[in-house]
Amino acid sequence: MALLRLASSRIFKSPMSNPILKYLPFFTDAEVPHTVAARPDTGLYSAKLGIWLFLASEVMLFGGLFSAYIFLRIGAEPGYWPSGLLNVPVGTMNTAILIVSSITVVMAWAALKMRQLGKYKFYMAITILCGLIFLTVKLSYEWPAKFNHFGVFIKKDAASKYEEFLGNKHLEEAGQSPRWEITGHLLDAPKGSSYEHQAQHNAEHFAHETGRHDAVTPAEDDYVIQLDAVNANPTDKTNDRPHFWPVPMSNKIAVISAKDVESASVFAPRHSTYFATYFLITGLHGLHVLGGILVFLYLWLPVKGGVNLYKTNPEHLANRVEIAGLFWHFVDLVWIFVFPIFYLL
Amino acid sequence: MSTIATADVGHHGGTAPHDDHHHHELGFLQKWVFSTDHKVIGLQYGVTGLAFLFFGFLLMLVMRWQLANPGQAVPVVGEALRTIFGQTVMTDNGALTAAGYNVFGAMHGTIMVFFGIVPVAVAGFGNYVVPLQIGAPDMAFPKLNMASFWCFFTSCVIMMASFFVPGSAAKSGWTAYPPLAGIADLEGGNLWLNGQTVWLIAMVFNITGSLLGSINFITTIIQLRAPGLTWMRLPFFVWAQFVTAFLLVLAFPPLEAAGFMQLTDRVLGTSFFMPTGLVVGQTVAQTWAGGGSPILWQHLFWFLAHPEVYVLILPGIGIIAEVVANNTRKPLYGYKAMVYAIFALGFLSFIVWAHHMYMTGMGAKVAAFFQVTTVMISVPSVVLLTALLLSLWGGAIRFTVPMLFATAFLPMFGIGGLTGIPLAFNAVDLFLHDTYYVIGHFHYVVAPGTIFALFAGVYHWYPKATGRQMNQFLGKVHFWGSLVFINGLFFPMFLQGMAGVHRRWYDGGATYELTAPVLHWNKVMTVSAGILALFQLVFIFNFFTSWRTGKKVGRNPWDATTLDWDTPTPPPHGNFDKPVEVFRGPYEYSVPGHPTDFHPQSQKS
Amino acid sequence: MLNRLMGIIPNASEHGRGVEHMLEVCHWFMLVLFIGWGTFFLVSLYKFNKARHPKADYQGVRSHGSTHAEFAVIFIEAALLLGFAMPLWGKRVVDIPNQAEAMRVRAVGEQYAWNFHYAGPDGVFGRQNASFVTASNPLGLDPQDEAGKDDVVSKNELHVINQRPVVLEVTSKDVIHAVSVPQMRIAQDAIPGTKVPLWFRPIKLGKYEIICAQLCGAGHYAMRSVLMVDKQEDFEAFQKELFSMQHPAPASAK
Amino acid sequence: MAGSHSHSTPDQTHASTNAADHAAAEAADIASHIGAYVKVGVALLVLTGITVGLSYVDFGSRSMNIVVGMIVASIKAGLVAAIFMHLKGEKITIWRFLWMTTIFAIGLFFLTYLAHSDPISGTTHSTH
Ligand code: HEA
Ligand code: HEA
Ligand code: CUA
Ligand SMILES: [Cu+2]
Repeated sequence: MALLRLASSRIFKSPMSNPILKYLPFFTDAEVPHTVAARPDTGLYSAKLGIWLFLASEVMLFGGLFSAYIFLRIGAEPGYWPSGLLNVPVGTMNTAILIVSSITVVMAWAALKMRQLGKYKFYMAITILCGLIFLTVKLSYEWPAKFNHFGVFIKKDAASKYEEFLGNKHLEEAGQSPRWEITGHLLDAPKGSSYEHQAQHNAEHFAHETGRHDAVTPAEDDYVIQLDAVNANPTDKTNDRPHFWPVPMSNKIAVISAKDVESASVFAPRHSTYFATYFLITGLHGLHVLGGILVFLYLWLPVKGGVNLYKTNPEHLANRVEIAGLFWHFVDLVWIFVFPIFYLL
Repeated sequence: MSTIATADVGHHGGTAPHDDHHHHELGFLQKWVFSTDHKVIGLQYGVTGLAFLFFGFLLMLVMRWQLANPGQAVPVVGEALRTIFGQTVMTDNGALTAAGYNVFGAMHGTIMVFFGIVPVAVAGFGNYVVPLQIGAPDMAFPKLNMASFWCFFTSCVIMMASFFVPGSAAKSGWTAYPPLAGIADLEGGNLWLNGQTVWLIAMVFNITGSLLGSINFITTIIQLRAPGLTWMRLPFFVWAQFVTAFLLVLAFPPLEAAGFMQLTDRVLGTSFFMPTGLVVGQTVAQTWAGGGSPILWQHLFWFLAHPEVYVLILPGIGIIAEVVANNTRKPLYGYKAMVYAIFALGFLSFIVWAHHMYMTGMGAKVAAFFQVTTVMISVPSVVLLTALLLSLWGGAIRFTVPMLFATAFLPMFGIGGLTGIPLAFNAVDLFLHDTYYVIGHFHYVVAPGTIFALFAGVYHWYPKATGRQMNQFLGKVHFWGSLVFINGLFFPMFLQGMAGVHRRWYDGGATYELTAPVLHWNKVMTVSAGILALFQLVFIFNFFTSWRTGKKVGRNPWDATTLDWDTPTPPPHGNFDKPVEVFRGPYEYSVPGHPTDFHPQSQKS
Repeated sequence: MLNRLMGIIPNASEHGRGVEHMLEVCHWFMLVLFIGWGTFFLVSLYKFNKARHPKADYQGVRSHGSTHAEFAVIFIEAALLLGFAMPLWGKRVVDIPNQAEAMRVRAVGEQYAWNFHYAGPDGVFGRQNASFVTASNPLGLDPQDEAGKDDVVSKNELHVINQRPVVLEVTSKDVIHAVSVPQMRIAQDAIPGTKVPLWFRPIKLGKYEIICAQLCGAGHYAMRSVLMVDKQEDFEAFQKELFSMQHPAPASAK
Repeated sequence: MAGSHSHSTPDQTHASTNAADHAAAEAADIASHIGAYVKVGVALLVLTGITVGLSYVDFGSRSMNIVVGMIVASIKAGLVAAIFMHLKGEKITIWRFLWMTTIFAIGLFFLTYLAHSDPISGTTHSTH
């Protein structure tokens, strides 16, 4: 509806009478107007409109994912939406890195606008670096750490057997939702499980660290887990709320019979709807970061469409940086929501 | 994003008068395959889409044979189909299997909607006509336009290839409801090479292509209108494309997100749409941890798919508006009201989606909300149709072939739209949901509705694109044959629906006793479909032969007013051979006191 | 009348009359619109054919009749909504008959059959757990549970008592199915993981067909069940027979 | 619709004026903004700290904490959008369709939530 208000009889000058358009060296005959200079009545050059439309569609894309998050979270039974499993300091650091890169990218654009090529290159380099650090942290630290963390959900009718690890009486008194999952490092897996190899590796490490060799049970259908602090001391009040600094793993071990287990998985997407949404959203976000980095690299390197464009048409380069920057800010903006909902709340 | 604004060097034409220094011929590949020219891309989309429409029709012919003659071998081509599609789909003696029926059904729906109508109506006509009608040399982002087509084309190749993966193509309906779609085709053990997974991948490409295209349309319409072409002087077709593009940009992404989710459910074992305690066969499905919601998919799917049905119809209405104005030789009645109506339609279409989910267990409040919005959306539709209808009054109607199709469109869409009304009330939908009444409802809007509009468009703009008229006699044969038999095909569906015949039945209802009294209609419908197909051959013949042999025409064979008729025929690269400027509204036909019965937008006085 | 003309399948439930009535009104409304618009359409085509009317009129229609017609459409649709649709639906989903009044039956879909689970004389459903599911125990009834000892499960055959309201608790084990009985004017998706009540009051003795109305796989088209609306005695006899089949000895083996 | 009317109108005259003058004026304008960019950046970093801090404060219930967290996040997002992405003072065209997008995104959230929270009475969900 709103667009109707644009209806007016303003007449603007034909593109060919526009001096900028007419004499740009690459603007040859079959070119489309308003690639660089703004159209007078909208005040926009086309790519800017284009990127905003693209971002609008991105809002709906992430909107779809976030609405799935909301739907699944409010539908989750108490005790089946984990919290406190992600590394908050690292997440905070990554958030800060993205924010810094957002500042530098806007500075890079401003530098270009003021025709300070050196500064532009400098700020852009930092931006790219920030992006790379963000991705590296994600891919080489955060995600792998999850893949080596294990959780078993206990069947409800077997939960009383594992009360010492779950502490549900205590939680009930504290007015908190119950806990059905026991997490930590898997030291022994039931025979035939796809986690056997991983368990063996962990058990060796555990033996090496503690000198204990009791982690592998002779029973064929047991999960043996080196417990996280919450399960090691479930009645400890300090464990009722998540910690900022991750609490080191205990040396306590839990032995869980496979028949008491409802589902067991590493912290991979299949673990729960929590990790499914976490990995899908951060994964898609990561892909956007990667895309942004590639575009920035292109704009930073001395290639035809990149820095070399400065010589012929600095304004065009500035526009490109603005467009890419808008995209980058959006990626930052998504992260601003991702961080609290997955890491903190 | 950074390359889209790059200069598109080295072609001739342009907003400037012809400049022969730059003139050089493009190679075949650059001109017809990797072209950035909106007209070529429009034709690429159009022809690909028409081919898919025809293919979707062929799939349906096999299904219709099966519905009328359950379990019998498909005549003539049965054996060949067996060889092509394999044993999941066809039995050894050449009859369709139950799984095969579901494959063809799912692919018919998918192909008709996403690979047929949208590519022809939105991308084909939109690409070809919109820049011409707004006086632009090309789309705002020519390279992005090419990328959009190749993204779409990739999705076509993937979707077609899916027929040949083990277990054949997707078989869970075009709606792909999980858990059925989530567990489908996984028995073979191959997570990636199976029908449903490949369907999802193809859809992701298709959606991406659509998004790129529609961003381009919106930008083009906002940025590249010729001097003097103010918003209320836009041809109605441009408005229709503008609103359509918005629907695509904003409604498609949630389905893309949902597509990713279903993909990870299938290949990574997540449980977005998998509830707790799923029992498949006699065992608990341990593959999924559970906790997900099948209904979530339906919300995300219909959030797109409802706006999508307006995506199917709005460009059609746009075409009809052009053809009606041109052939009644008078302005459209209530142009402004139509523009408001189409915006209202676009807006409302985002908040009615759950009328497809009335049977999923909705409480009173939610049901009331979606009923009210659904009923509200019929009002702008009535306004649009009524305006078109009133436009006929007082005209000097020329019954050209495009006009014949446009005239037939009105009552046909009327039947389709009116039968949407009972469906909107969920107490009634209780009875009609998933019956052939629904199938009848939407086929009336998409087949004798949209497809007729597309035919009207093809006959109308064919001379512009090729420089030649299509044969009018063959066109009339095509029209009358199609009109009669398409009604023979779809009208009995309402009767079957009222008698309780449900959709997606492999044997057309032979299992049930209650449907026995109406099963004879299956034969009538199938025969109609067969004859309808024969009449389409007339069209195909006409379409290809007229390219070489049709009557040659000049710039403006229909004495039309809009800018698309103001270019050389066919338009060169860059479109206009003179600077364009617009002085008046789009449909100044039979203006009192003007010497001719049409007054082009670009004519100063 | 219009419904009849279109071959509507006869109704056999109490609320079905309301549904049918509303559909009838809708169809009249549609017919009137179609004839009204259609007449105008045909007249225009005839009158304003180029041969007959060579010079078009720039102005066209001058009267505001269409605006009135459009408002009439809005008005009638609003009346249909408020007068019929919402009350009918409210009755379906809010005023569900209570335990005492209605018979409760669980309807559980699976590929490709319906299991109907009756609570037996005690009126309490036995506990279910997916891990007990076997071919002979399709619903995974817990053999230890006392409340389940008198339960019976019938496959593809639902018996109800004439004139007594029935609440079906509709769900599914695997994929989405849907219960649809056209003559009873009822339909409800059977969604795994969710149990949704669906109620009706049969008013005619007889045999009806239950259709699976949601694509559920290759066998979808043949996922047919039978609904028998019985007299009280017949219903009890049916229950007894099922019970003796499913619980052969006092302490059943499995 | 949006508060950007005032900014978009004067712009209409821009493009046809002398390009060099225009660029110079713009450069000066931009130089004056640099300080703001840095300030906003610092504010964002501080707000990040606050978000983290607040998540360890007990506001009575999990949902209350979520509300607080989302409010802070929205403020941050608003800053990024308004200043870094120049939405403050952006052209009316862009504002218009962003409003649309916002409405539809909220519609998607709200209506799916509503549908979830208002089932047929007596509906139950299976549990683990
Ligand atoms: C182009 C496509 C299109 C269009 C335009 C519409 C238009 C409408 N649709 Fe339809 N619909 C579909 C395509 C479409 N639909 C599809 C594909 C499905 C099924 C999907 C699936 O399940 O697979 C469906 C299903 C569907 C359902 C779900 C049914 C079910 O599954 O149980 C409902 C329910 O409310 C509905 C309602 C409506 C309504 C109220 C309109 C209204 O907008 C209609 C308004 C129009 C009018 C009221 C006509 C007015 C015209 C006149 C009065 C003029 C008459 C003229 C002459 C006589 C000359 N539709
Ligand atoms: C745009 C959408 C569209 C269109 C146009 C059609 C067109 C047709 N449809 Fe289809 N249909 C669907 C969308 C569409 N359908 C959907 C979404 C479903 C639900 C699927 C599901 O259950 O999941 C469905 C389901 C469906 C069913 C129900 C199947 C079932 O439930 O078991 C039937 C049954 O008869 C049917 C029949 C037909 C027929 C006979 C046509 C005919 O009208 C086709 C006529 C076609 C033409 C007249 C065009 C031919 C094209 C050319 C001639 C161009 C060639 C030119 C060149 C190559 C240059 N369709
Ligand atoms: Cu069960 Cu269809
Ligand atoms: Cu719809």
